[in-house]
Amino acid sequence: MVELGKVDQIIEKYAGDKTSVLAILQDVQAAFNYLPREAMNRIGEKLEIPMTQVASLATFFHAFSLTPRGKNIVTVCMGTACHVRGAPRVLAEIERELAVKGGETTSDGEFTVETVNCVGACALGPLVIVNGNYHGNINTADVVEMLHEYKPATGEGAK
Amino acid sequence: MTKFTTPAQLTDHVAKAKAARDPNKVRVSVCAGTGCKASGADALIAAFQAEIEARGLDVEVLSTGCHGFCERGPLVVLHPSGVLYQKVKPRDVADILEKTVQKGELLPRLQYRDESRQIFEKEHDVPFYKHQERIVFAMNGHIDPRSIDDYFSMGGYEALGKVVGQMKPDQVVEEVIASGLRGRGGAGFPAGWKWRFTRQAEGDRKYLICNADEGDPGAFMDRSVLEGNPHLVLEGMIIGAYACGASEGFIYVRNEYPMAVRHIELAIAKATELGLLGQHILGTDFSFNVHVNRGGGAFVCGEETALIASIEGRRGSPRVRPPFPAQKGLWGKPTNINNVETWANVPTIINRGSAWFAGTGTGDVSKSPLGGSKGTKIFSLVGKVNNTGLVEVPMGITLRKIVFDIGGGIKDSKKGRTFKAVQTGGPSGGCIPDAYLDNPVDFDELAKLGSMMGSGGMIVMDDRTCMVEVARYFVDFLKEESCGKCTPCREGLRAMSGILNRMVRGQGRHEDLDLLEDLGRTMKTASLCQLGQTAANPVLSTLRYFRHEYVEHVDHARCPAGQCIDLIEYRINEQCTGCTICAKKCPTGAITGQNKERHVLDQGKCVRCGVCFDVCNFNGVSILSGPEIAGKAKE
Amino acid sequence: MDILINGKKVKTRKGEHVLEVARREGFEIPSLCHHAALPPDGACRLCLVEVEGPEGKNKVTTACTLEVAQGLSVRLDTPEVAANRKVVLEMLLARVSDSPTLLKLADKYGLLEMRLVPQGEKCVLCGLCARVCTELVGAKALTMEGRGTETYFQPPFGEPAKDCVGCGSCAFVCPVTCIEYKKTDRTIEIWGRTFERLACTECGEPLDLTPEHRDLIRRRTDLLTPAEMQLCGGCERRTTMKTMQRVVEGQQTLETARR
Amino acid sequence: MRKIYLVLPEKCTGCRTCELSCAYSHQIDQQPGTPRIRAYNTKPPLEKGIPVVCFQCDRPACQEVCPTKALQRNLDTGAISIDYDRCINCHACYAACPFGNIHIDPINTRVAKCDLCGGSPKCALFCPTGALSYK
Repeated sequence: MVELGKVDQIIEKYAGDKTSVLAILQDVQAAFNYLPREAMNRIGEKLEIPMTQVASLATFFHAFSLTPRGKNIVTVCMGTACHVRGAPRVLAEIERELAVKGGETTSDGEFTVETVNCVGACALGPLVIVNGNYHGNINTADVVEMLHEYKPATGEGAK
Repeated sequence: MTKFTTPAQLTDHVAKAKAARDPNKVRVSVCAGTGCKASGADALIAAFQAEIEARGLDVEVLSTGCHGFCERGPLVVLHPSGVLYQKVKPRDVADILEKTVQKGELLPRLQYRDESRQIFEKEHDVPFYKHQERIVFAMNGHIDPRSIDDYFSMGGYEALGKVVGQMKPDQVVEEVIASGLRGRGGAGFPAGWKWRFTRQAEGDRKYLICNADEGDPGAFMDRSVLEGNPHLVLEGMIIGAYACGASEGFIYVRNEYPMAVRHIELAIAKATELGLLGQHILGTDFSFNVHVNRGGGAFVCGEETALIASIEGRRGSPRVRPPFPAQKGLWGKPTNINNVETWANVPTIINRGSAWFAGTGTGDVSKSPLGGSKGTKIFSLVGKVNNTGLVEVPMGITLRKIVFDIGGGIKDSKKGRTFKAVQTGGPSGGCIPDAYLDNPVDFDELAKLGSMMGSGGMIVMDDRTCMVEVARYFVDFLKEESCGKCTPCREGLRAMSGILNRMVRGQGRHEDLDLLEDLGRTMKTASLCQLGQTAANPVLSTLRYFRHEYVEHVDHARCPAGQCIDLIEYRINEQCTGCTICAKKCPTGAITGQNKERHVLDQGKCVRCGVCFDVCNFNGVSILSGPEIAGKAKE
Repeated sequence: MDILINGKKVKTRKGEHVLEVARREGFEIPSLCHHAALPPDGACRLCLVEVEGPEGKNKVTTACTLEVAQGLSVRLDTPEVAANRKVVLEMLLARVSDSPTLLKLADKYGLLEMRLVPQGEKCVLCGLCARVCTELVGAKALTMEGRGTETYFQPPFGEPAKDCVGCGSCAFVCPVTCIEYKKTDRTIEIWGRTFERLACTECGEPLDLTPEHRDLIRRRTDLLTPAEMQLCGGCERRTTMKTMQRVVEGQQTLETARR
Repeated sequence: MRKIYLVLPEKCTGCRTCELSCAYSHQIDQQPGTPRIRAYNTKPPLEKGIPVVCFQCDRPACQEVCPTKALQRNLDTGAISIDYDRCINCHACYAACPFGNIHIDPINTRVAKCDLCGGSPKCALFCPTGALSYK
């Protein structure tokens, strides 16, 4: 169940300003970890903007996810600096380790693997961000250990 | 502190704050930029604070913005001596305070050494910093970006006092025109002229936008400026608003830059509290408010009309220009857009004068506004270079100086890696080969080479970088980032991506080279916005300078750089000493062998991640490509 | 103000664009995304023309977005225009390979060889459907979603179009007729929705009107009373005829017949 | 002085020559279009008739509901005419006309209405009884 009260609070924060729709979507995404459909409908109604505008924005910006994401968000930077230093290999290793592809969530809902086109920490590449924590200069050999930190303490984890 | 109600009060206050800054005060400046934070700067700062208190020292810990040399972070600079320590850990703190601060002894283990192991003691002697000329970055490293008092003490808001107190808006515009400042965001349009257009445009309201949607992968100077010295950007904008007659400003910053958002919001709040922003600034009729908008992750929003659409709450599709934003911008009103670095240059131009600013750089802007490139430019020097980080250099410096003197040359040159190309201008820029290393770097010279300044990304590539793969990377990036509206950009990138992805798998055809050029030409000519018009640059420039690599791929299924994983094989050669490191690091267990015996690589298990090659210290791993392994590649 | 098209002097009004002027004068310029009732969008990039610049510095640009200006001189058929238009057409044909509209254009503009991999798409992404729906009809049922090569024109999230009124204008303006619009005796089917067709209250004949579209039309004017928009054209005319007959026969004055 | 299109129903015999001339003067692909005027026999055969044709209303509902401004009054003739370049075939005008004077052409399903033939209405020209005139 999506708590629409939370959505209303966010809309309230922007005083129902139509032009703040992008910021509202960002805050909703931060609150729910994705953009629930009900929340988007609510935003459309409250701001009195057509759903076409909401949908167009939500699908245009890559920061938005329309499906629920995992507990841990693993973001692999694919910026140029990271790329030339081996980011594709790091991504491949993470995908192998978690048995998902970029953009997907593990079946146990623990991890979502995403890519981003540069986070502006280019000197640290290849760079992986897990739940907002920066892991710089990662090579394929470090991946298992890095992910291990975030796996649930009990059980086999995400694999 | 109370609100300033006259320009004189502000000028007075800044003068006093400057005088009060004790140059001999012992300060420990710890870089707390995003790079150094990722390397553990927060814990380090806490350790310094605790240790200083425990020892009862009169030492100030400064948590500053980015120093630029992110590679070696966390960075610590001790003032007033200027001693630089790099890769500092909390466990080093006691030593630093006891030995260096209290006794004046140096700690060699924390000092910077170049490839030849030579030690450099002071920050300004380190080659990375020595050849730089810092205007925009002048204060980074000396102030806490969260403190307006620190900014005052370095002369901050002096320019604003001068502008509001002594200058007419037109004078400000003329001063910026005379300085020759060109936009640092990409196209290099003369900033002062844009201001003049906005000033002269008719409209009851006018807007200013600061473009901080730094979408170029590999560039992060705007982030560092905004994080490290937000008041500088803000002061530039307030001066711009005064000059253009704008009443409302917007800072469009990437949501991926949370610290930049926090710092600029803090700066806005403080400046508003002191009467430097808001209604009746410094007691005059001039009013200006600034809002922060967060971007949603779209490269195309760096294009000004797309950015405007995004602020208005619409998807970031560019629209046809003219009308230009200076005539019809945000909500149809005259709008002036400059990027972070451009705004950050403004206070210095006002303080030191246009003549001083124009003294640095190339060409002559007194006759034609596009006659030269003035001032400095920040580049983010990254890739296969020894010293990576942000460097601010005078316009007209050579590429060689940046890559070899500042960047310290190619990484792993001892292992035989050599310079191949430098990619400038972000995804829409081009790759420049070694033949042009001595060309000066400015807006026009880079364009002549088929690249561009862009926002200042500079990615160094070595002989192991495959140029076809680089082109494929940029095209795939742009294919995702294109807004999808116009045919040549969207379909051209799709077609190019298909061709290049085939090529790196060894399935390219010779005719593809002409086809790529054909597509590229039309994308350049017929696309709607700058993104599409420049999207073919990575392909066209690599085809121009590295055509032979393409030919190798299409004619022989060979990747000369040994990078395209479908075209290569790793083999362990006779130089293997059996040190076992590759076997330990191989993620798939493809390498087996006894200690001190030549190892064996199982091709069936190998995923060609290249770890063995990277970790081997004896050149015991070779990369094969082409006829030796053909048949396999041409599947 | 006069401009030159292929050297011919042509009268224009301020604010006009070269495409509309050229077409008015009988010149042919191909385009997919242009519609006379919409502002220029510059999406399809087919309407390329060459603008003569000083010192031979000519520039190829789109006619639909090119505003007329004093001294403007454009050419529609230079080698540069032809070459680039051919590549744009090739790109479009790679996207939608079986569109008669595109095949005809390919024929006309000399595109003989297809070098690109066919994508098997139906839509050329000209955007007319969504622009007509949003900017003209006002239903706001269609939009551009996604970005890059993953761009679609569709109802929000590709679901059945909640705000569609079934007017069918999108299907009508689509240059490659890729929007499925099905009319049966009782229904109109489009964008995953099935609309009921209103029936003439007199003779029962189905109208080209859905209740949703009727309500939208009502909002555009205060002229239409609830009693109106219920009859088919024939029954309306018969009513008109009868009213006229009463006037002619003196049973009713012209004044009372007038609404 | 602008000419006036005059309908005198009392002179109409319901011969439908007007329909024919209209259909042929509005050809589509060399086929006759739908007539934009209809003449009804009130006393068959051919004694009394009533022609029904667009009144070119002072405040036309068709024009007000048109979302594309495709319906505009021609200032020379006074007729409300359709600019087919602007028309998106939404049929709003057809739905809105209370008199049934917007027609739908079966050949191309486009809406059609009387445009006074741009200043020389063929119906008036061919009307044998003088029920329709333009002067």
